[in-house]
Amino acid sequence: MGLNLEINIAGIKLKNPILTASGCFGYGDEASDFFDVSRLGGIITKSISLLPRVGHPPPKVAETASGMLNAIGLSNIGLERFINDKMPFLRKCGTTVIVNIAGKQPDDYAKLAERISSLSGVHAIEVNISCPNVAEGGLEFGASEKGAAVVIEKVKKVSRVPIIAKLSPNVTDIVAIAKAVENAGADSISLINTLVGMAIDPKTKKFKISNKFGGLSGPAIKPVAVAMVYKVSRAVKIPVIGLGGISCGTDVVEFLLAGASAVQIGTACFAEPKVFTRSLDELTAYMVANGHNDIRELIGAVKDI
Amino acid sequence: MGLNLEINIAGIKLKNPILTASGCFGYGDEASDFFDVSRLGGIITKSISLLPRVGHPPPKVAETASGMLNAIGLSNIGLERFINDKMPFLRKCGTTVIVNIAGKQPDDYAKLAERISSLSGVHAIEVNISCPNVAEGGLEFGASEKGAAVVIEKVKKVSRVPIIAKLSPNVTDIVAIAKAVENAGADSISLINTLVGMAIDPKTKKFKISNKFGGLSGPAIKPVAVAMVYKVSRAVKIPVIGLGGISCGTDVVEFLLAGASAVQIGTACFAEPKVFTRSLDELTAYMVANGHNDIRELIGAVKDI
Amino acid sequence: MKCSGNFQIASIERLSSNIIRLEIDSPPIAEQARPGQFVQVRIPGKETNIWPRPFSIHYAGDGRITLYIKILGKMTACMAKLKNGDILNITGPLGNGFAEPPDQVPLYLVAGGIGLPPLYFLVCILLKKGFPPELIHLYSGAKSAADLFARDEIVALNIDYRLATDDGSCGVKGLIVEPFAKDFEKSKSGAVYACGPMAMLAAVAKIAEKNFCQLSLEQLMPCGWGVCNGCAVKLKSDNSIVEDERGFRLARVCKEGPVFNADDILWD
Amino acid sequence: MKCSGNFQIASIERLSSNIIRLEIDSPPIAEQARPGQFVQVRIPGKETNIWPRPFSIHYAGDGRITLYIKILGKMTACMAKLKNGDILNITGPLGNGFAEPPDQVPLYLVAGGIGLPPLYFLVCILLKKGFPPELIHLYSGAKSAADLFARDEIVALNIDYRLATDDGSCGVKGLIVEPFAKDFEKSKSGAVYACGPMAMLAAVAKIAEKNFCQLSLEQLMPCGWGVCNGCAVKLKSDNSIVEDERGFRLARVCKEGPVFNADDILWD
Ligand SMILES: Cc1cc2nc3c(=O)[nH]c(=O)nc-3n(C[C@H](O)[C@H](O)[C@H](O)COP(=O)(O)OP(=O)(O)OC[C@H]3O[C@@H](n4cnc5c(N)ncnc54)[C@H](O)[C@@H]3O)c2cc1C
Ligand SMILES: Cc1cc2nc3c(=O)[nH]c(=O)nc-3n(C[C@H](O)[C@H](O)[C@H](O)COP(=O)(O)OP(=O)(O)OC[C@H]3O[C@@H](n4cnc5c(N)ncnc54)[C@H](O)[C@@H]3O)c2cc1C
Ligand SMILES: Cc1cc2nc3c(=O)[nH]c(=O)nc-3n(C[C@H](O)[C@H](O)[C@H](O)COP(=O)(O)O)c2cc1C
Ligand SMILES: Cc1cc2nc3c(=O)[nH]c(=O)nc-3n(C[C@H](O)[C@H](O)[C@H](O)COP(=O)(O)O)c2cc1C
Ligand code: FES
Ligand code: FES
Repeated sequence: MGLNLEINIAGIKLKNPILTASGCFGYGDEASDFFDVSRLGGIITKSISLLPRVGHPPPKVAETASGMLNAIGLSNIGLERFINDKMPFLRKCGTTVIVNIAGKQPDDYAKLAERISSLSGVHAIEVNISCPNVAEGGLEFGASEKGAAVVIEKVKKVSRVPIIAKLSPNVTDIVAIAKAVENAGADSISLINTLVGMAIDPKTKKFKISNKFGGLSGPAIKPVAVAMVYKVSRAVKIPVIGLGGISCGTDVVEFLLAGASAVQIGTACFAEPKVFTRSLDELTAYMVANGHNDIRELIGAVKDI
Repeated sequence: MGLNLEINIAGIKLKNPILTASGCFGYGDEASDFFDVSRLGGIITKSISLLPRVGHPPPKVAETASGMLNAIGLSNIGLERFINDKMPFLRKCGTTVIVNIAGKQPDDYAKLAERISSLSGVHAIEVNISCPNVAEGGLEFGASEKGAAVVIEKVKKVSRVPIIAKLSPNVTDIVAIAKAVENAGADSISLINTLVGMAIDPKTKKFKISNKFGGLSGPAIKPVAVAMVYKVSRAVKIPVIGLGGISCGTDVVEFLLAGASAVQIGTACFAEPKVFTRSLDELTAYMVANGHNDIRELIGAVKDI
Repeated sequence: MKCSGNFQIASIERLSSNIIRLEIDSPPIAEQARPGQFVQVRIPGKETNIWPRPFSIHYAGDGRITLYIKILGKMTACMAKLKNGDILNITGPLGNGFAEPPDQVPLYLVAGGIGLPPLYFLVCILLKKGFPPELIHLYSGAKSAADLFARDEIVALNIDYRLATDDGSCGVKGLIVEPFAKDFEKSKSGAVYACGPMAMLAAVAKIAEKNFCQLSLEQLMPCGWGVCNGCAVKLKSDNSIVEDERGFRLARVCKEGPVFNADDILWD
Repeated sequence: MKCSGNFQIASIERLSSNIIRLEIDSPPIAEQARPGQFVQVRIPGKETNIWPRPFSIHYAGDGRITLYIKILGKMTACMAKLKNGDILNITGPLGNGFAEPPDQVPLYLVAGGIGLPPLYFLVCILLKKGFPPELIHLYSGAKSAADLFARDEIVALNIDYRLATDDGSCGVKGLIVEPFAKDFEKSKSGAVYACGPMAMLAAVAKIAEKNFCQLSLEQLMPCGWGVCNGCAVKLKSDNSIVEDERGFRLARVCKEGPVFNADDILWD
């Protein structure tokens, strides 16, 4: 009897619940140097904007305790070059392809969604309304129920593929935002994006990143992410994709138990390109050791103390 | 020429900018076993409530990457026993004494403030409107401008000593809350309290703490704290006391550069009771090495890259 | 004055696949240490673990403390890799030790696994004070022979020494509570001390009933010096310092404990 | 196929107070390595540092790579404590190497401090391919004699080898750019390679002017394999892949670099 690791999220089939986090895996092509990307549950691309963006000037990153700050500034090659240069690889990568989009205003998102959802080989769109580093990137939308709903509604109207709303943790009431995007038609919710942070170097008295503020990611933020996944997955009916600080199979299990139907890994792959396949192997071993045949038995299965 | 480490915050004199964080230093008496507490810039007590509280059942804590979760649940000996059993020590501890208070409703805060501010030996009150773990503890107040303002106004009306409003980081717009408590009469603002977090043990499938949710503290949250101190200190006129993840003199400098006029150390003293005096020595060494005579030269002195 | 500082490892020995023995040169701690007290240990430079780890003092003398450590998780695995001369950051001695037995009654000491050290130290001190060895019964149990340790040291004390392992690889096969129960049933009196897993302690407390019985508890310990309240456990209400409507009070294992009278403990 | 895995330290040597030399058994990496490429290194179990650290390959052969490491901060301090047989996690080889010189012109290689390794490796490979040693001029500078290394290895190559230190403790007193400038002024032609601090590279680029000139840059490197964009630097606009209205483009030092043509770099 084989294990079932397959999971359906809002009509997209994932061969396993481990996806790559946007902005942490380029456009998917670099990883082929290290492992067979078709083993991934899915690839989520760097946020794509209508026009190419250089992003913020260096330094764009800083290391923090069990985490890092980034203010990449949504540096990306833009819609046209993405379609021409990157889609050919993604079309034959052998797994589910989710394209992450970011815009300056709701109409940008709609334009991106319309075009991208019509491409062959794109299975879903993740809408980044939560990037803390740039105006474009939509934290202004992600920070209010109304703003979030407007973007998702517009995108939903034109998209031919399911829509995943990626939420920001930098809010007072994540459940309210989650319900707002659910009502606006989102097929799934992913969270969390990075926490707003800052670091200053006492030696130079300067900010450690040129943009002053950056997004905090990595194991440091995992407890915040697990709490939000738990709250949101109990409050909405659409499936939740969890991320934030995952670096091994045990972390994947923690998010599934909290209520995530799938997960993404970001920062951890910087140090270890093969973290996805290692975590998948560890997840499988956990299921065998604990007598689970189906990944769905783990989702939301946390028990009171 | 001696160095000046002294700082005035809202009319309270601190002999140096390093204070103990509430809930991380008991009522001040335990530390005498390890060092001369009169070297501290000040002692901030565990949150005191009107009646004694046992708090949440164990387990109350969990270790996380470069941080920890706690749901102590404001366990404390209550107002009367605090006055009888703990004030005698604090009165002769040789440094500034700040009593942290927490209530279920605004009137509780007012009662506590009235009584405590009339005690000899109390120099200021820190108002905890930001504890994420219990209804009592006031996150409901700390999460909205209105709620925060109401509590601070009531407290301010009856208090004979300066009031420090301790803010929660679990909000969309920390600056709005900061301005609200400033307008309500707060003499100073301290931030940040803990981030809401959760941890699940895949081995047992249970929550790691009985309360499910806990407050995240320690080096993991330092970037979030620095960002908020920077934002708030530029938006209000009252002095800001910074905390969150400080564990050495360099961290103290980072918070001062970001805009804090003083700092608190919490989680780091668990592992190292003498972290306060070590950090003070390191701060002094930094000032000497960088040619600063006065601690005030560092406050808000961060430079653009 | 309690101590918190860096001290050097005088000797480190791997006794079995999962037990190490450490001697640490730490005169200011060794001088003050009493049986039942513990130290908080950190490895300087290992910052991922935010908390130090508590270990009971197995013996203190000649400016040294001895610890026995079971390799369980992250920190103990790192400790197993240390070498003579390496530095550890140590805070202690912490907590209250055992109270001395009320009289020269038979002593029953029950150790579950890594719970042996504080009991061994107690026996050493009592013998030094002239307590008759023939009144002392020490029960030491563990999963398997590889988890038993300090056997030569105990044999040298000339006390009644009994062993049990879950798998029968050493001593009686079964739980260590069983031989203790059998012996204690006979006299039904004496002083009982125990340290080990909660389930074992509950069983011991039940057997000891109304006799003098002190138990050393374990809890996660963020600080170990009384300031965080993280280690608090429920005790029966006694109108003492922190109490609420729920009919129990909390005591800090690190400060009011780790040793408690069995009577005070509220078993779940 | 690039490699990412655990490999054993074949030899580790402390050369001075702040330089160590490492040889690592890593056949799949050693076989592919080209001069100018680097590896990302992690110490398994050291989780506080979230990123690995990049080090240039000084030499590769017989299934081993050689690294020279300057002790600068947290990770390099930990590396200094490693022993023969310890395990490192290594990803590589990463980045593009140096391009070969356009012709058998005089070669000027300028190394600032710990920038020497990729240049040494380049010289070795060129010599192996028959490039005449008498055309090769290697300039190696550092703060002080204790920061200079691999001197015997270089002397054995029979090339023109010049040293400078800021404090004059070895070679000429002053910046290494100065002797290079003097020599280069004479011929005003040849191929230039440099690796070292940004200010030194800028000076070298200015001196080399319109000649073939390749520089190896340093940046913070979260990933090293092209996925995070954290290492990006500004290059002059060339209508290439990522460009915006601000008139420059970004290139990833880890992927498009670390070696760039001096002409492409946008100096601040
Ligand atoms: C007062 C006291 C005295 C002690 N004396 C000794 C001693 O003499 N020798 C010795 O080897 N150990 C002793 N311990 C236990 C020791 O502190 C733990 O084994 C150690 O902290 C494990 O650290 P780690 O990082 O290796 O494991 P971790 O990675 O922290 O934990 C591994 C697993 O063990 C569990 N765990 C760890 N510590 C505890 C605990 N205190 N209570 C319940 N579960 C826990 C964790 O939840 C986890 O599942 C004592 C504990 C206390 C409180
Ligand atoms: C392509 C490349 C090749 C390299 N090759 C070598 C080599 O062969 N040998 C060698 O010793 N070093 C080399 N380095 C530099 C080496 O990566 C750093 O010295 C190392 O990362 C320091 O790590 P640490 O944890 O000890 O110091 P940290 O604690 O990380 O840093 C200490 C101080 O140095 C600064 N710093 C660290 N790394 C960099 C950087 N990359 N750019 C600017 N400032 C920095 C930090 O901001 C901090 O102030 C190379 C770097 C790159 C990018
Ligand atoms: C360097 C970097 C770049 C990122 N870029 C994007 C992005 O373009 N779009 C997006 O939605 N999220 C982006 N993120 C956020 C991640 O997708 C993820 O939400 C966050 O890092 C938390 O997960 P982690 O802790 O596993 O990294 C980026 C994160 C990092 C570290
Ligand atoms: C165990 C524990 C108990 C705490 N109890 C209180 C409390 O009673 N009142 C309060 O205002 N803050 C309390 N806090 C929050 C701290 O004062 C501080 O805001 C937070 O821990 C961040 O600082 P740190 O990272 O230095 O610990 C507590 C924190 C911890 C870890
Ligand atoms: S461990 Fe902190 S009070 Fe006991
Ligand atoms: S270091 Fe990540 S792209 Fe270069």
